[in-house]
Amino acid sequence: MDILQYTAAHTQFRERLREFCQREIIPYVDQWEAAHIVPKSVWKKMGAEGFLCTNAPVAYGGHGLDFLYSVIVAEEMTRTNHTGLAATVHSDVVVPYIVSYGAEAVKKKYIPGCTSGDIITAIAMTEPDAGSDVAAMTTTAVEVGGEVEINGSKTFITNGINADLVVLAARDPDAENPHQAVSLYLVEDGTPGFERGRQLEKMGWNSQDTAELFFNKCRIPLENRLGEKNMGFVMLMEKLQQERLMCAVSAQFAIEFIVEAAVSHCKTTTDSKGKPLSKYQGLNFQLVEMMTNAHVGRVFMEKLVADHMEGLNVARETCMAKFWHTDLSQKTAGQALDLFGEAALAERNPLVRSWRDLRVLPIFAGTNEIMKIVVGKMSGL
Amino acid sequence: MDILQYTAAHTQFRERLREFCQREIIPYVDQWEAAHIVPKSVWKKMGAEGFLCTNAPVAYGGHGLDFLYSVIVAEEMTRTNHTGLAATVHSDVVVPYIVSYGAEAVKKKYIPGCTSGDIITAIAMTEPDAGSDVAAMTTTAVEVGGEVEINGSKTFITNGINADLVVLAARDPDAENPHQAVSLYLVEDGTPGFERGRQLEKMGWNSQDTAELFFNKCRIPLENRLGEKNMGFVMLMEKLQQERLMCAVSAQFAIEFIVEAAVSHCKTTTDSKGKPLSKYQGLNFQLVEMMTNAHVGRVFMEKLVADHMEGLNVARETCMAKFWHTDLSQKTAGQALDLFGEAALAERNPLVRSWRDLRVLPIFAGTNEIMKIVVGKMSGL
Amino acid sequence: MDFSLSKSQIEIQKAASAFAKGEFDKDAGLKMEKEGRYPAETLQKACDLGFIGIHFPEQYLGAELGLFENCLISESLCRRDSTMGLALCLTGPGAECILRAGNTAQKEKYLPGVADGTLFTAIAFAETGQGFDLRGLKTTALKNGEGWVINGKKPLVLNGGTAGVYMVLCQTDPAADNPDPQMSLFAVDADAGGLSWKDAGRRIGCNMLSAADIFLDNVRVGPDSLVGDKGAGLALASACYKELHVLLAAQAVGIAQGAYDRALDYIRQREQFGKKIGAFHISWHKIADMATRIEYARTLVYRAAWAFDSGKLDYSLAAMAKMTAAQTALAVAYEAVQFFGGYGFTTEYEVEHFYRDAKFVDLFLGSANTQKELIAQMILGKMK
Amino acid sequence: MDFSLSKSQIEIQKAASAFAKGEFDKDAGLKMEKEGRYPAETLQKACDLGFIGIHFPEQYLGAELGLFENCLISESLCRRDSTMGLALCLTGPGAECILRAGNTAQKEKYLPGVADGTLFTAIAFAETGQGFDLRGLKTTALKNGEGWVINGKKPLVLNGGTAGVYMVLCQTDPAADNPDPQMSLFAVDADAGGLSWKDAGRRIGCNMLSAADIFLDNVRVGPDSLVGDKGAGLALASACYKELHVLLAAQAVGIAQGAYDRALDYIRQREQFGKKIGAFHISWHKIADMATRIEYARTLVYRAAWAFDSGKLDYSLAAMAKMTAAQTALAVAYEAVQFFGGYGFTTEYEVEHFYRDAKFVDLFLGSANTQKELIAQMILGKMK
Repeated sequence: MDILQYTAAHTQFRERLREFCQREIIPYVDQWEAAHIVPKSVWKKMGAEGFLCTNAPVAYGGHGLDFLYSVIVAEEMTRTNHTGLAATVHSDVVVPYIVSYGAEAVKKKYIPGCTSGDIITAIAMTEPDAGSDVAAMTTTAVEVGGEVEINGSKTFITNGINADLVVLAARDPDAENPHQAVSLYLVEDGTPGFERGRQLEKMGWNSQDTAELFFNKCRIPLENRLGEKNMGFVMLMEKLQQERLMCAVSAQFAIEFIVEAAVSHCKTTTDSKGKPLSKYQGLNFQLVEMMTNAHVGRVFMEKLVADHMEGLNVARETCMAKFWHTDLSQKTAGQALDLFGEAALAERNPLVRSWRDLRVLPIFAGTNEIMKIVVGKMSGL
Repeated sequence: MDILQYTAAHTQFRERLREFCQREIIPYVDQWEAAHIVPKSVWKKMGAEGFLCTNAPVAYGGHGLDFLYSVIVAEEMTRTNHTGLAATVHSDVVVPYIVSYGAEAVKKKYIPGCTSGDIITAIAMTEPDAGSDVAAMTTTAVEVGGEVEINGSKTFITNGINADLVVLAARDPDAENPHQAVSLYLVEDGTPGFERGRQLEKMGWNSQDTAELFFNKCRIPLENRLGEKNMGFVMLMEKLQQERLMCAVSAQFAIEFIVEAAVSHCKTTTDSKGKPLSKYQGLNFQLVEMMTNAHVGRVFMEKLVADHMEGLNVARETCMAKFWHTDLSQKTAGQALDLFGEAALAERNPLVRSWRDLRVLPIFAGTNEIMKIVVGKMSGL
Repeated sequence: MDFSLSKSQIEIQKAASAFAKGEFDKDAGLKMEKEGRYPAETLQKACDLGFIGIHFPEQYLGAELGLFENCLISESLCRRDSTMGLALCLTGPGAECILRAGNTAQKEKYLPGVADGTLFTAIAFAETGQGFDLRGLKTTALKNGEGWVINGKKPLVLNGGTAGVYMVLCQTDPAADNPDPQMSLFAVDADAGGLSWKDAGRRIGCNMLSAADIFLDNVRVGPDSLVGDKGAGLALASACYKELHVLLAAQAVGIAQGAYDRALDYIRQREQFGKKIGAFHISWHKIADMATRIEYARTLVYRAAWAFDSGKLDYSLAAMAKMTAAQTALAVAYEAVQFFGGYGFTTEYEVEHFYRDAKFVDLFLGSANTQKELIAQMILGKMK
Repeated sequence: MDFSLSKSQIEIQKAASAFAKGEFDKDAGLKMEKEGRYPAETLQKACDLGFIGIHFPEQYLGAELGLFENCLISESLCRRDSTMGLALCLTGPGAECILRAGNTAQKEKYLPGVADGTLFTAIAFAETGQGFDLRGLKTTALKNGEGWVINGKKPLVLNGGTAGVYMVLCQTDPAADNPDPQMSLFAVDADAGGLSWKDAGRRIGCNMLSAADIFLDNVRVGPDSLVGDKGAGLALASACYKELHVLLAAQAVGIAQGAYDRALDYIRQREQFGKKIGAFHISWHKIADMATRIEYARTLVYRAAWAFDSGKLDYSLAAMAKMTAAQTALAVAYEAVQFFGGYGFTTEYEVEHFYRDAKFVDLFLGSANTQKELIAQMILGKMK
């Protein structure tokens, strides 16, 4: 049985995208990694060819395609082995907030640009001292008259430098219950009082412009609030399923990418007597185990994607997948480097970048420890 | 989405079977474990209530039910936490050889008894010195006139003592290619020259009458040959998918049984201050990891069962599942005992039996090392 | 540093190995394991040769040696036969309490019997549901004139039913508000009125020794039964665990080594698919892993034993040694069973009981979860 | 056995720790790591204090001490800063060849420079695609009058481009039918005509040192370049690996300890959900695991170093030490990064480079797969 129903249209889309990646992304990745950012122009190219916001409704300028297209984008982007052009974060994590909670005018104003790549988005939730603890958020938003004044700072913001539009979570300083105090706002680039901080230098994700953002008496129109006031926590919870699912999905594709590379290396590298590494049984079994884990992960992921597409509440299973898949990605990347041996010491080996980039997956979108806490609670432990 | 389509009839069947297990099996397990065998009468009871050979065609006396019923039997039998009444081996591993390869008369002769429980079956493949190596088989079958003379010995035969009918693999001593030398025969209990050897004492499977079988100038009618002469290897290969699938399926159900027991133990056992063990985060996370692995295993297994039911060739994936699931069962059983702590030292703790019984799963039906060799070959390594 | 054994240690090791080789009969051992019978004659010989209580002072029939030498003996015996080794080395787990904390009268009363094989002792500390520490024990010892009255039950006591004396940990001030309740340790003779036991049946391993649930019903003991000071029970129990953790760790190393020996022998002989199992490359990987684990476990255990004898063993290193060695024994014995294939699952070959005994040692006196608690307590406990 | 350090060892350990504490600047270190710059001044000070080449004879500016002391220094420096530690401890990996097998002239020529920090050395043994052993090397050294002509290439040589001398392993009898082809080891000066190099770029770790692909194009060397006997190359290379495996293992222990130190500090300070991270029970489990791994790895590494100095280290124990310590460093540094959360992924905090350096040490001179090959070869190799 096929759990996911890929049609000819999906396949065609994937082929077009793969060709796009070969042409417009892969040749430039080294350059972007060195620059620690991707040019905005490539976002526009990607938008122009129809690869952004595939899932956003046509009525607001999106492509109105099913979620499988998002999965395809995630897969093909993972295969470019870089993280700078974080299309999935943009199309499937940030823009859905606007689609679900934006006022009519706001949707009409922004989504077409998000789809064309003229507007790059980011979501600003994490704060320097709060980490995974949303209740400890200190950035405030005070609604006065028709405006909102925002003060505070955010960190670890993906697309932070390139972002033209930021979905921001901030606290109502007057609210008593910290879980009913958060609202979401849209802040445009160029709004007075909105400043970028340092670009963060990291172990991996080197082409990603992860940054700090500062808000100092930053005023935005009230219509830029997403949804009801102080309902931000509920909205975040609602959207986390898809965000975490995309983490698991990306980890799964990374695992497959790495296993393919390791298999190919071991089949083509021979010892002095012409015996390929893959015929050394100790290594052969490792490859088999890696392939098997990748296969198991694929089935688990596809089932979850199918359930998500059916609109089921699979929050618990998604948290499981988030830690299961991202943990497996660590193990797989490490095993692959071991199979390359000393050749994996040099960064010119592409799997070194995979290994470095993947290390953040068990940390972001809720650390894997948080995932386990959530699963435990949802399981009545 | 539901990968497996359980109907109301399936559910009803499961409830009836579970009630049967509560009534006729679970109260007697300790007794059978001590006796190292189950009484033949319980096989007959199980047959009488319709729980044997659910998948065998109605035309030959089976129940003609779909393979999901076999999965249900495997699940409910696993939950009895004993192995003596090896219904799955009988109904879904041995009898299918007769169904697929028996001559018309043979099928009519034996399958009704197999279904009623009057005939208990066993499959005799492994030999003392051959282990996993089928090509090293030494038991011979010489076809002379209308008869076949069998000489040799077999070991590790599940249902060996109780078996009324044995599917036997034996070599044609004149064949040159060891892979085109094996034929399959049906040998009835009581045939002169067919003797049981010792019942094997084992680390687990204590209610199972695993035994050695000896064949000394044992003569059977030629019509008791299954399929073509010297095509045994092909037949074995053909049926291995289901046998290995049933291993994985049983391991999966054992994992779920153990996880449930561990969760329940940790939720109900409190420390001196009334805090349940499940609230100790270090243990809580272990439970979450166990539940997650069980969930992943369930999805993987269900997909494989669905594919198998569709008649797809999933030999490679089945070998993956055989080692993946049975390895996971070891880990899970060990972790569960750790959570019980010293209370898991005593055999009166039912999970000790699970732990002991499960240890054979990575060994039988092809060791997990053999599985990896097969997967590697099928993957072109 | 010096990682070599002293001459006398080498001699002890050799003697223990030679004893095991000469006295342990494989078939008899398999049978006794299966039937849960105690190798009484072998114990007698081991005592005659001084292997039991080697760490006791000479006046109590010991050789005044250390935990290190006791570990070497344990390792050698368990290597030859895991169940027999455990049976010989665990006759006196309660004796450590007397040895380290008992008064002269108690030592005179109990230690010689342990050393000459006529007395089994047992520790009865833990109870069901006390979580990770022993603070919540329900067994009480209440002052009664000069003596005490003990009430409670202790589940699954090793040597229960065969021990001549039980080291029973009791609350001696159950009403106190003290967050560290007052506990005391008592040596309760098996024939004390009100002490009864119920056989606990077979265990996952270590089946030559008995185990029983112990019931204490208004057991009256005299003041001479108190081991150490009143209120010192928790500290004494912890100290006893610490020494036993190292000893169990040494037994685990022996079990690992014994399983490894058998696996190595087997794969050098047995052929599959036309070549020796040991010639398959996956065997190389497995053997390398097994050998490595044994080396690091043994080295760590020796260090813990040395630290004990040098008076500087902390709870954390003892727990690390126990956890590391037990997990090594389990992993190595698991692979040994796997190498043997179907035979590994039968009781005809020894590896299956090495595997079960490894799990016994892993769980006995605290699984890895408990050991981690002890280790982290030393590192992070002060934080709270 | 005696697991305590001698007085002079404790002094060396203290001195190395004090040096690292005093001289390593965290921010400068992070910057140098990022930019791949070498800490030349710090090396000079380390040399002045005698930390480099401490195992050399006194006439070559060493202290005539052992691998053990060299390991203590490596561990201490890497604990303080993994990249800085590697940079200081790996300036002379080729020097061990000279020290153990070179003649007096070679020792005089090369060792003092290594000890005073003016000379970097490199080993250029491995080539692409030789599998697990070095028998299939393609680089040749052919007799040419009194001397030799060398041709070949060696990829990814540590210190390539900065080393003053390369220890090059060559086939010296490529036509021979001998299944163990004849290999010899040469000390090739960096300025030898025909030797060129191409920078190999950043590595996964150890980024203060250089690395380059080395090309040998008709390089002519004199008879004095041969290290050890003709045909002894493979044995010398293996011996050199053996010593370096232990040294790398000590570096890995330092990396593990350093990552652990930082994690422990952090979880004692940092709060999440209203309590210190260290108060979460899962932190207890993780810390217990990390501490245990460090203890068994360190103890094993010390044993290997002691065995080397006692003249009884075999390949297998060296490989076990390397594999165990590297895997410990990786596992510990991984969890350290995880404790730090998002910060752990940034280069502002040190744990990320401890993690990468751990993987460097894990892969350098052979990943676990190679170590298992060496171990199994000792155990099962004779079987074939």
